[in-house]
Amino acid sequence: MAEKKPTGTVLVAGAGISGIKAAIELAETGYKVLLTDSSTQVGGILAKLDYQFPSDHCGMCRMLPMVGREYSSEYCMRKSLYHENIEILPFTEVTGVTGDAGKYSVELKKKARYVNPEVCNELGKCIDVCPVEVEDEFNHGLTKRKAIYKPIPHNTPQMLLIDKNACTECGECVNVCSTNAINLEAEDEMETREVNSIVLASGVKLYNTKDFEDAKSYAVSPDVVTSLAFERMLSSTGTYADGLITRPSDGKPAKKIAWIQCMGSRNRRQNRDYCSSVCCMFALKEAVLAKEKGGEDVETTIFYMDMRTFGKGFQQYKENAVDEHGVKLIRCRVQEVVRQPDGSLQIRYFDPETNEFFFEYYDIVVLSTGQIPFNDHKNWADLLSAELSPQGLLATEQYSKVKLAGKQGIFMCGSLMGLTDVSEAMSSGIAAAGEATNFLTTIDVERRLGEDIPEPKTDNRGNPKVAVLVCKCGNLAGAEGLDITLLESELNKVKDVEAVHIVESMCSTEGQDEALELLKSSGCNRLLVGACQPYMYRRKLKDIARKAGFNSSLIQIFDFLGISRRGIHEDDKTSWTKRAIHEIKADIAMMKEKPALSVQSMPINENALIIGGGIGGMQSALSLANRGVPVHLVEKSGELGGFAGNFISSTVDGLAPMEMAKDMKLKVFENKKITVHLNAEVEKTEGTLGSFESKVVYNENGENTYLHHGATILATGGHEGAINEYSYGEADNIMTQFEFKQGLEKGDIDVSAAEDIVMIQCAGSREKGKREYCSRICCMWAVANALKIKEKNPDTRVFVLYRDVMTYGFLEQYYTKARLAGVIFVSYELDSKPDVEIVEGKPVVKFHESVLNAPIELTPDYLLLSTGVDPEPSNTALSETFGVDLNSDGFFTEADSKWRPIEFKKMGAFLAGVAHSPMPLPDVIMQSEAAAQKAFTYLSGGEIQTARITSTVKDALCVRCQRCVTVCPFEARSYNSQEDRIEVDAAACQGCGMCGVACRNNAAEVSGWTDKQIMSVIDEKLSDDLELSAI
Amino acid sequence: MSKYVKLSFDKGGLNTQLAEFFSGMLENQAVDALMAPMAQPKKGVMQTLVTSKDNLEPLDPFAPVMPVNSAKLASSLTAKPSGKRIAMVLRSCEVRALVELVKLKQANLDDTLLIGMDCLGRYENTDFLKFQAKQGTSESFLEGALNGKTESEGFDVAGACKICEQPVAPNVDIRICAIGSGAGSLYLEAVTEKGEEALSKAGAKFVDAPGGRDDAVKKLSAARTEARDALFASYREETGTFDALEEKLAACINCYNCRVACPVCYCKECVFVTDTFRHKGEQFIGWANSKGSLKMPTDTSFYHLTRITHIAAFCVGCGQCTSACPNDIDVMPIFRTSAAKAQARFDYEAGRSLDEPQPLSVFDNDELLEVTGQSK
Amino acid sequence: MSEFEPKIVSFFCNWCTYTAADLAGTSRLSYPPNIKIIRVMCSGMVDPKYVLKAFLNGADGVLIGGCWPGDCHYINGNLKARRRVALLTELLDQYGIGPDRLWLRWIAASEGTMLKEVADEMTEKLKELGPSPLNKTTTKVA
Amino acid sequence: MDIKTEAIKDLWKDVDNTGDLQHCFGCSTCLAGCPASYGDPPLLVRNLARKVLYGLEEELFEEDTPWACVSCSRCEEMCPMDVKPFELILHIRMWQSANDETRVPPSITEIYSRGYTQAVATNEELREQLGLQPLPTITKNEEQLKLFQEMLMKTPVVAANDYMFG
Repeated sequence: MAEKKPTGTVLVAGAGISGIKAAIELAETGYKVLLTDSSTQVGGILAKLDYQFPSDHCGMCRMLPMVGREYSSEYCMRKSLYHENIEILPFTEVTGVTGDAGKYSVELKKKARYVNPEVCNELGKCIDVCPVEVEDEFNHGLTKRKAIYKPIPHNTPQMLLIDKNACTECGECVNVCSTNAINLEAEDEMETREVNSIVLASGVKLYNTKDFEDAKSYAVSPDVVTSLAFERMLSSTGTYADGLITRPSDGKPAKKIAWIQCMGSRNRRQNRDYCSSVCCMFALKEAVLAKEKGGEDVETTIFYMDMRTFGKGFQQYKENAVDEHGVKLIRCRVQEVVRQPDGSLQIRYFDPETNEFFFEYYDIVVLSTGQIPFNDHKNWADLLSAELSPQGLLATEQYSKVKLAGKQGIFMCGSLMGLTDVSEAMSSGIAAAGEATNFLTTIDVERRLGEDIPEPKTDNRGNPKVAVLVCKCGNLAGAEGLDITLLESELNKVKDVEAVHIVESMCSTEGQDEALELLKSSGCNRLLVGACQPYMYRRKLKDIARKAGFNSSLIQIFDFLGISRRGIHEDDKTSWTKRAIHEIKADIAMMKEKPALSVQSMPINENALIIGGGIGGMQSALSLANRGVPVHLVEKSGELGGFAGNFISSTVDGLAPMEMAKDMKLKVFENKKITVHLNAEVEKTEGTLGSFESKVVYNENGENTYLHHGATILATGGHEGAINEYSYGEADNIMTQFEFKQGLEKGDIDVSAAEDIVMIQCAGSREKGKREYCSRICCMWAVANALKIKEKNPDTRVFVLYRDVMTYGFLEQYYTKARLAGVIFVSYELDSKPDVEIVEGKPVVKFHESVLNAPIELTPDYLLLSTGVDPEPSNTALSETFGVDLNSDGFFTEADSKWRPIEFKKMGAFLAGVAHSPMPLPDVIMQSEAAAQKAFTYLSGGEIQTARITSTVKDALCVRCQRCVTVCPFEARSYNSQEDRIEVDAAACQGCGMCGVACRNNAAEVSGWTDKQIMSVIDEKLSDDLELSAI
Repeated sequence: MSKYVKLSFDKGGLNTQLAEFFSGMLENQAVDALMAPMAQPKKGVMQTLVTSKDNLEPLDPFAPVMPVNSAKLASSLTAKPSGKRIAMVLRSCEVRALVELVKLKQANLDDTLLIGMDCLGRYENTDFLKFQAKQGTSESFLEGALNGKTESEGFDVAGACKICEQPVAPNVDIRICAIGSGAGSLYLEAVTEKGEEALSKAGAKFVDAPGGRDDAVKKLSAARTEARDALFASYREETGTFDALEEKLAACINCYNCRVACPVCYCKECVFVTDTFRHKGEQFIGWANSKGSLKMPTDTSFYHLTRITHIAAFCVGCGQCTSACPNDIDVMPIFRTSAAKAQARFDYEAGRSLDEPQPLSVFDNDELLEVTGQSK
Repeated sequence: MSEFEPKIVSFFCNWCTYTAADLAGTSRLSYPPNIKIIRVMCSGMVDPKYVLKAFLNGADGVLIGGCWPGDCHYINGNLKARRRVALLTELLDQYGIGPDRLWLRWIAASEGTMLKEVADEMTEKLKELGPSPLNKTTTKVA
Repeated sequence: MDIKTEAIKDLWKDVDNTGDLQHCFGCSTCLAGCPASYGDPPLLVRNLARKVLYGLEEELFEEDTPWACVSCSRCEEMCPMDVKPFELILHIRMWQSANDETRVPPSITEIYSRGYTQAVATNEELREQLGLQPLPTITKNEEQLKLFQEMLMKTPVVAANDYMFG
């Protein structure tokens, strides 16, 4: 024990979803995490969003660990998060950071809550008596709360606190509190902690209409709300009720709703020349939900400039919103909202389709508010003495979105990088965790997950002997009037209950020691602990129980203030006690039939297989190899580097892919851990997470070899799209953006004499039957080429014909730069695409000048087509080989578009970069880092511990009908035809029990959730009417 | 357009004709083996497997008896393929059950030649012995049955057969057509290419389709359908309440014969005989206590209701369950009525097609919205 | 004599509906104790056997609560539950237990109020319907 | 229109050389609330900017709408790209005048003929709806108008171009 290295510890500052994701990844990898958040609770913005685009559903829980379920909570994340390796500190600020690479000591300010969560029983009497009412920020002021309150309705524990600014110190709450949990004199506490690495995830401030001049002409009524506030109008924990969305001003149902985009963004005047990236999809989603939840008769209109649907599946989402749901889109930025005498909101707009002005009247106007200048970056920079970029953002290493420049072991993720959607928040969180583990492996710390106390051997055959341990928790028995004597006598009657022990207070160490002694001597093999707020010391209880020789799966914790208290009036003590007895009996019934379960450890082949030797593939390879993981890198061509690495010399935002690739290639070939297979393709793969066998075939000589690996990363990349439109190929001065760029660089193209150059965006893209997606990078390519042209010859007129300029985020500045250089951008709609014909060998371009509403004809010296990005054709074969899905566009389909963007449904297989969808280089690198991290989590341990609760096969009963295989949502079950039996991949199995129901005779069953158990619980539930008497 | 072969026979020549034909098949290696109902040395007729034409003499497919639903036999023959091509002579309900078993991976039709014989019903096993004792033959039965007369002194064909609307087997390669073939003759219909090939190998001469067969078949199934719906109606009437169901099942002793006989109850061991239902003494006491009194053996209704949920989608109405009950509980109507409802609800019909996925293995986001009646 | 109090065995999905029940509780929305909650990992984990067992052992109603289609933590467990409920309803109808005694409802984590509404509604409905015919039968069964 | 032949590439240099103009991304904010956009023909600042950028000299020269601007400078305040639309209008007015001393702003003939520049139909309707008096305009009073026109005749602009009046 003495010689043990310390476990690596990481501070994750910010508990929004990206911070949580980073924390979970680190925890799963075996590092301790300190997860702080300056706000009162965890969850960040997402805590307020019940639905997320593009699925319009919630799937937050899908970011919980899948293999390490054992060590983390398995319930809705809106409730709370628990992980044995994560210490969560809400309402805590990082006030100082000293030290350096690998040895930071952070100063934390735990802000006073004035309510001690460890004693508070959350019955909320204090809330009842509190005389102060203020706006509830969780619902953006749409509802009220007291000065003492519960920050998030779903949270358990609820972590009450007092808003000192509102509090009048009348002391009423203190008087009614039976547990002396309230201390109005409480003060902030400072604490210093040692950590080895830091992940910044403090998110972003959103534009708020109160504080900004430019909002004044819009925010003219309580019925003008921000997009986040509108989310609360769609939520049952907000103001949504009886299937109606209501006007804040008078509660009338809202039937006409408008969204105004770019509120606070894309504004040079206010020094905010950036786009907030997510607002367009956000508005589309809200418009669709408004119809779904408010009734199809709700009319929704979005006023926008460019509909920036650049992400995966976003384009289809927009089309669906317009075609299926009838969401109206109007390309016009309105100047003001005018409140009418009847309360309705007037908007006057110029309709580009008809070139006329219109007045419309709405019940609610939603302002799509974006991010605002980045004080957090400034603060962090000061705390960490890190450098800031010209835009005032924390400077990152070149090519990296998460690595802070010149700051060893410090990373960032999520919206701190600039507002991100869920999927990018996930990728960045994982990537940041990846960089952190990458760094931690270079210093002298250890990884550790799970039992510090060995699992005791429990005899399964022995008859159940149940010990019940009840904590009086002082107040429960006393003030709250839980009838412990009745409880004790009733439970003593229960069969197989050997002993019922009453302990004064389990929260205290004395109580815990007492409990340990009682249990050691109890001779029981099953344990039920009844207490209030057991979440607080769940870990402690489990340790005690283990020390006393109980198997972890045979310990049941019962919360007196949970289910037994639900629905019963506070003063109704009797039925509370009776219900408690009843529920405990049900829990005992469930536990009695349960066998002792233990975690299975699966051996893992430590090798990784990476397919695709582009920049993404190389990034993953290097990242893993640096952490000591042997990598096989398979590239079908004869060259590493891929499309970007071999052909793209520069990008408009100052990156040099070719140069970078050159440098990476060297590193790859130098690295002894990496085996490169060129001109090679994977023909066939078998196996599951931890043990795959793949057949690699070498195209040149037809030879082949078999590789064994524990995980696979698909990083197949993509290339410039093909085009058969706009007379491409009919004249040599019609070319793709890429061809032009090449020509310009090689000097084959000279623009010094060029009069006019026309560029057509979305050529063969974002159109039914063509590339039905936005390729994300073409607008930047156009801008880059345009600027090059202007630089070489300012007199050349450059016309960019676009549908929506997709310069999202901080790329907006390059769009502005291009306009300033005199580049003219002309929008066109799909129904009036530019027309190209060849006259005397030269292209003549006819298009409609949308602003002047007049036809224009040009004979440009060059016609450049932005043809988008195509996926690799080899994806199709690979999807077969690896049994992973491909979407209709030919890109791979991730396990979950929001919450598991880097993983495949098939365990042990991951995807990164353009294999996922077209994206700029920094995102490719970020995803590749994330994919490496996901693989590392599994590969690094030599073995993985699967959860206790997994499904099993009783071979003697099994008839191999394979219905269980069909219904398994995680592909965890398979039929082994050689050995003629059904097999379960314990790592993939999530214990959902689908197989158990599909199987008629319980040959398939989830251990811990057997029919026998559940049926005995049903008996228990129906056995008596104790509680009915009460009401 | 399927082709036909005509087999004419003089009185007493039915089985000889068929035997001759099948021996052709074996001889010319159209198949390697044949499973068909054959007379047993002493009495009775059972499915019998032969690999040589020399053992076809006792062949008697039209004997009005079905000791077991042969889908189960077909399953054991083919689940682990023998590598031999086997022809099987089956009744409609046997074929339909077999189709479900194939979908349940309990049988494999790759090396089989399915020969479906027109079925005019079968007697309960004991009744068949009486029938034989009274010199009843397949021919005499056919003759009567084709003229609508199946009952013999004191007994008639099984209840299930009376309401069987599918006397003609679907999804087969060859059909032995008795209905509408005219006295003294049978037709062999080549339904699939496989079937046609086999017939040709057996040296068959193809002729025109038997005139009037279609009408005859239609007429028969119409009559049967009518009878079926009448039974459903009256049965729903008399089991409208749970008490009524209880009464029907009052004599059940948990022998599980019905599930053993059931062709689509394919579990090795029923869940009701596994640990899950091995209760402890305390539990019995508990139930008795909360209910006032407890009928033993327990779980009888539970067993039957559960069985319905398990097989409702697959039940083909062969009636073996009733035949198997030692206490003469007529359970067939229970399963058939519920099956009819369930299969209708999922627009599924047991045995109809090999390609239709079984309900409860496929799911759709926007189906059955009426179940919750909720919209977002 | 006191009013008939139906017993409603309720299988709640661990992820959504059970959280909603928690929320209802912590929001101090009181709902009838007739709702006897059994936590299951997924509505798709509810075997038809459980529903039958509940009725045979004296439940007057059975309520299954799951995530909305698309929200299921296990991707499509709730859809599987829906098909089974459809099948069971036919059965309950056939044998006079009545289709209205088995409810499947989608209740998301944040829909604590809906949980209360459903609980009230179902309790009311069952009070109308009266005790389950299985509870009236003279010959007791299991 | 074939802008290739007509266009003067750097027209903007003559008209508005501040460099703000180029920032315009045609979002229509300047139009949406512009009082003069109610006029007939409407003042469409966004389009003027576009014509300058395209170098459509003649077209721009023909434009009378810049003179309809009522100088409320809302466009100036609300333009997200700080194009300074109001100043653009002044620039265009100056440019037009500079290129033709004899040019008489149509607003002046309008003032002469009816006493005010813009006839804004919607305003009339609105007043009616709100039950207000119709705008008291000089046109409704013969001799008042006469006096007014005589007075205008004395101003240099009108006097110098009397052929355009009366």
